[in-house]
Amino acid sequence: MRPEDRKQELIDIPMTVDVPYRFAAGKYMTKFLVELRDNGKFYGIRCPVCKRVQMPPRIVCAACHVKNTEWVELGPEGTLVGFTIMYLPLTDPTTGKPHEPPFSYGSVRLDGSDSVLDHFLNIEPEVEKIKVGMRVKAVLRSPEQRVGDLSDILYFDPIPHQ
Amino acid sequence: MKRNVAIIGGGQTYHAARRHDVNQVEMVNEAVRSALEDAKMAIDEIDTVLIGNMEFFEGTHLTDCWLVDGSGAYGKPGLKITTGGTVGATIVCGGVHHVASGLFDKVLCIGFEKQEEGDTGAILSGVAHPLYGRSMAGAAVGYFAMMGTSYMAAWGAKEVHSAMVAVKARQNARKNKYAHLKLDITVEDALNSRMLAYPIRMLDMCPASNGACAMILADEKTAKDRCANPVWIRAMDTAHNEQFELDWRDVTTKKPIFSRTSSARIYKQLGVNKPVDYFDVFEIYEPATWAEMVWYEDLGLCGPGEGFRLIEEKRTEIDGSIPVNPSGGVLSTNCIGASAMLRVWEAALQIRGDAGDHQVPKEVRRALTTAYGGTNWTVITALSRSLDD
Amino acid sequence: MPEDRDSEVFEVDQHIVAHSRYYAGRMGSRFYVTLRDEKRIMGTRCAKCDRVFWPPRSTCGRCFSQLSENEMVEIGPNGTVETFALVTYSEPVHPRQPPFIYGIIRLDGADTSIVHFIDEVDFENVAIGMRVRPVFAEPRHGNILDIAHFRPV
Amino acid sequence: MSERVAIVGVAQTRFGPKRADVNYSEMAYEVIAQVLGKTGLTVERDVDNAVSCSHDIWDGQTISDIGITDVIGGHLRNEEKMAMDGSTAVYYAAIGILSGEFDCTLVLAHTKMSQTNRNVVNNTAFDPIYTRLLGLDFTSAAALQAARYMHVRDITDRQAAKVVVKNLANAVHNPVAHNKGRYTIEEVLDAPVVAAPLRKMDIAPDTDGAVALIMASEEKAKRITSSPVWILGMGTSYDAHYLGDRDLSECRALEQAAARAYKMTGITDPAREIDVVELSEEFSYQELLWLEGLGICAHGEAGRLIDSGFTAMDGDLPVNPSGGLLSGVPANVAGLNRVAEAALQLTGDAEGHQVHNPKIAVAQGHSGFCGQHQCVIVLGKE
Repeated sequence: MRPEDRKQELIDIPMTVDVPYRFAAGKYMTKFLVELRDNGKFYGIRCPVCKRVQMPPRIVCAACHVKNTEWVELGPEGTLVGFTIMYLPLTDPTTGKPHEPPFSYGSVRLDGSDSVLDHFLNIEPEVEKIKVGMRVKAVLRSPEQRVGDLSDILYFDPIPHQ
Repeated sequence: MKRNVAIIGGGQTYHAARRHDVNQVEMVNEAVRSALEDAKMAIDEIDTVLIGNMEFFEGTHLTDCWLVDGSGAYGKPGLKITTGGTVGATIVCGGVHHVASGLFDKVLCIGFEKQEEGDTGAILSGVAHPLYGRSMAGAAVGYFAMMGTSYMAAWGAKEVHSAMVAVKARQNARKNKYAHLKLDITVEDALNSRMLAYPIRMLDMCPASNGACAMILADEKTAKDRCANPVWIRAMDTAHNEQFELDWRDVTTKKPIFSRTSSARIYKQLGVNKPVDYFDVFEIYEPATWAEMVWYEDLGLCGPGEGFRLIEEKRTEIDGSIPVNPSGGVLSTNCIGASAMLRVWEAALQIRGDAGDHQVPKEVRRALTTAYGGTNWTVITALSRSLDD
Repeated sequence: MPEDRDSEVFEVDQHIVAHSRYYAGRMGSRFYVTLRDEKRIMGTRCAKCDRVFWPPRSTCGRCFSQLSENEMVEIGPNGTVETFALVTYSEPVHPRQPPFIYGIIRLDGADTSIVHFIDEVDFENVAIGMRVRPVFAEPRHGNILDIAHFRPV
Repeated sequence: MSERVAIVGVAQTRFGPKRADVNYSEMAYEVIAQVLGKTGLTVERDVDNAVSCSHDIWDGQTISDIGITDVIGGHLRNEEKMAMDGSTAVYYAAIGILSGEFDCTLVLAHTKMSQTNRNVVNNTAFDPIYTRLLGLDFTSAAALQAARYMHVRDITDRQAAKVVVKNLANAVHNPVAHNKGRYTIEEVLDAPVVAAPLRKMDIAPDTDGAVALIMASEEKAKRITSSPVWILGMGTSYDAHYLGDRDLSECRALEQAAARAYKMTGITDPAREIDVVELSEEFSYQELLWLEGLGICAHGEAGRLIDSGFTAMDGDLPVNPSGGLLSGVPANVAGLNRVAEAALQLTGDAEGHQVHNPKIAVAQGHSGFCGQHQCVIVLGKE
């Protein structure tokens, strides 16, 4: 408050804005979500010019401004390229419930992909146990529980050294 | 640019976590009055009003329309632009274009955010694609946390370097009467603050602030007629980044990055070889400590992997050779829609010599500012005291 | 080409739910406290323009004068209907069930008007120029619904 | 304007009540690819700026131009979002080119009204302290404006209905329109009441779609096309926010915006000098009110104007030969669609709804309820 502030009842008006949406996934995201849901597979798409494989698949390669053309199956194994241990009870806006902290959270480059995916890591939330560069594998919900959302991935499991 | 454009006045609110004494219209009006007073100008003299904030952050659609009494836009031409966190600088950019076009001589630019009124969590998670990651969005803190782990792994920096950035920002803020977080803290305090997302602690992140910034831009003739100390906007460059590839957090990436691309373009435009020699002060948009060190490198203030050395060697302190964020920066004050404009206005104050207690103790002829927002977007602005500089 | 395939239409229902809290400011607070506690309606007078505004405001949009709480004056409570409309549809943001009537009402002593509900009268009997008075809600919470509606005098 | 800006290409989706097959990025790319194809330009080589137009709350996406950056060619380049009506995006893009900073700008507007509830969205545009809790939306606010305007200016229900009859009949010839047909005044008046005095047919329907156009500096434009459409004048203005502050029987902001645009163009007698008007009648009565605001006739004369046939397809000054917003144009896209339609008229590319050899066209768009912010663009062949 500024110094000149005086004692006065200051009125506030709480208000909840609740806007409903029905989002269409569109042609490219639909393929990704349906393959994940029905077949447990990850699909990216390759740019015909720079050959970059992008996930999620999308209509245009932003770097080349051309239409992406070639579907590529990716993963399910990948490499951890960044991580954090989350101590904040971040709310899942689609359920209204928080993800219970602390939890390990990371950025994974699926094999065959030039993109990364942020998701939960099934690793104890201790810094020493997580390393950039470690190999991980996606663990999915059982087929009947999958809905076509990234939450169909439960988390990434570390792959023990072979 | 067809006409030279100068900042001939500006102002800001006292930024704070709570401003229960004003509504949004009144808060914006504080900054507008302050800018008009600084420029010794009446609202009637303003030709057009441009305003921006984080759209829908406060749960209000078409805020420009609501705020007309406070912004002074009633009966005037004007518009609202939004580009996320960069918007304050985008508005300046739009203002520069308005003046340079020759259609307007005096343009009022406004950026604001009354963060306490909005639902930060809900709106920030809305940045994620609704069908790809919104259900588990790690928010900004998760993103910068990964940048931190990447930075430490790649360059051997330690958490203490982040703490040094945190301390510099808040100690500088103590010298800035408008700043929000004026904290007399030590490196130990920063290292002991609550962990949010490893390695980001409470003091490593920007706060949620309420505040507004307004600036008046003018053409060369008006500037010279009406202003004793105009600050010239010499170049601006915008680089947005694609939706899903947020490579900035991987500090070793070889991909073209928004920050390096944009600064390279602006340096080329101005013929800058060594930015640390060319510019006397920097005001950058650092939502988190690690981003400040990465900015040092991406702006070419040092080589790759050397950012943490700059802070270690105190080179970027107010009295260092490369002062960065003498105002306290975004780590001390983050009223999102105003944050990027505040960088430009603070740089202008340094050039004018009007920064008060946080004025850098050397001659300031040129300054560089950055913005940050969206999915790794920036607007970089170069300012000078003289058109000959 | 991918888009040439027959892909299913994939739609997902979501809500964006944002809990906002708006501060009325000093003048707005005085307005609402007076309305809530004393059932009186205040406006702000701009001396320079010689106009009385509703809603109260600390800047005159026309002449940009800064206005303070000292310039607040009581207006109404009675007023004159300037326009009205009958709403027949239902939305979650409506505080009333349709059909209901919105009106714009020029309160006595004010130069600008208030939007609110007109009730206790059939739509057919509402007319521009009609005199109305406010009916206050019980209990009152310090928001615009502290006026329940306006009704014919 | 000393140096000029031209529109060199236009593309529009077919408008429809719902596009479930695409997300908004893909819908936008349809028109972006189309306009680049028509002009033979590439983003990489030719386009140095992009302005998109939509709103976070409509898109259901915070910072919703995030979903546009890729398709508009904004990666590592300049891209901005106009969070207003699409007409203002044209205004802003033209200023960018006049500044000398940009040579060629891709302008886009998109909205999928079908994915949300327009009244819930628009309710959030009312100030939260004194108005929003009343539950107002743009339709109920417009009903208040319609009643006031019609009362003060003696406009009849039949005259407002004539706007619907005219525009939906015009739309029959417009390949992108989706709400069209030959109706009688009685059919319009028999439609169910939504917010009296507005009936269902008085209200622009929910629509999905996108429009893109490319604007260029004079030098660049002449290299791109032999038939550039020049922006001759532009103006914007804000009215007061609160409905009770405004004289709803007039549209002060539109008068100011038009005055600025006409002054820049050199228009002194709009009704004679303008050959075609595309305006944003979100509600039928607005076509009449906006015509008064545009100075096409005096206050209170718009009812007689439509009675006389002056604004008909074959009248002296055809208004909304495309069918206007009533024929189905998404919110936000509305003003860009007006500019695009005006440009198509000037280049003679308006197909079935082409008017005879127009030289000067005016496009109008507005943001906020009851037209609080207004934008007028004057376009010409010469």
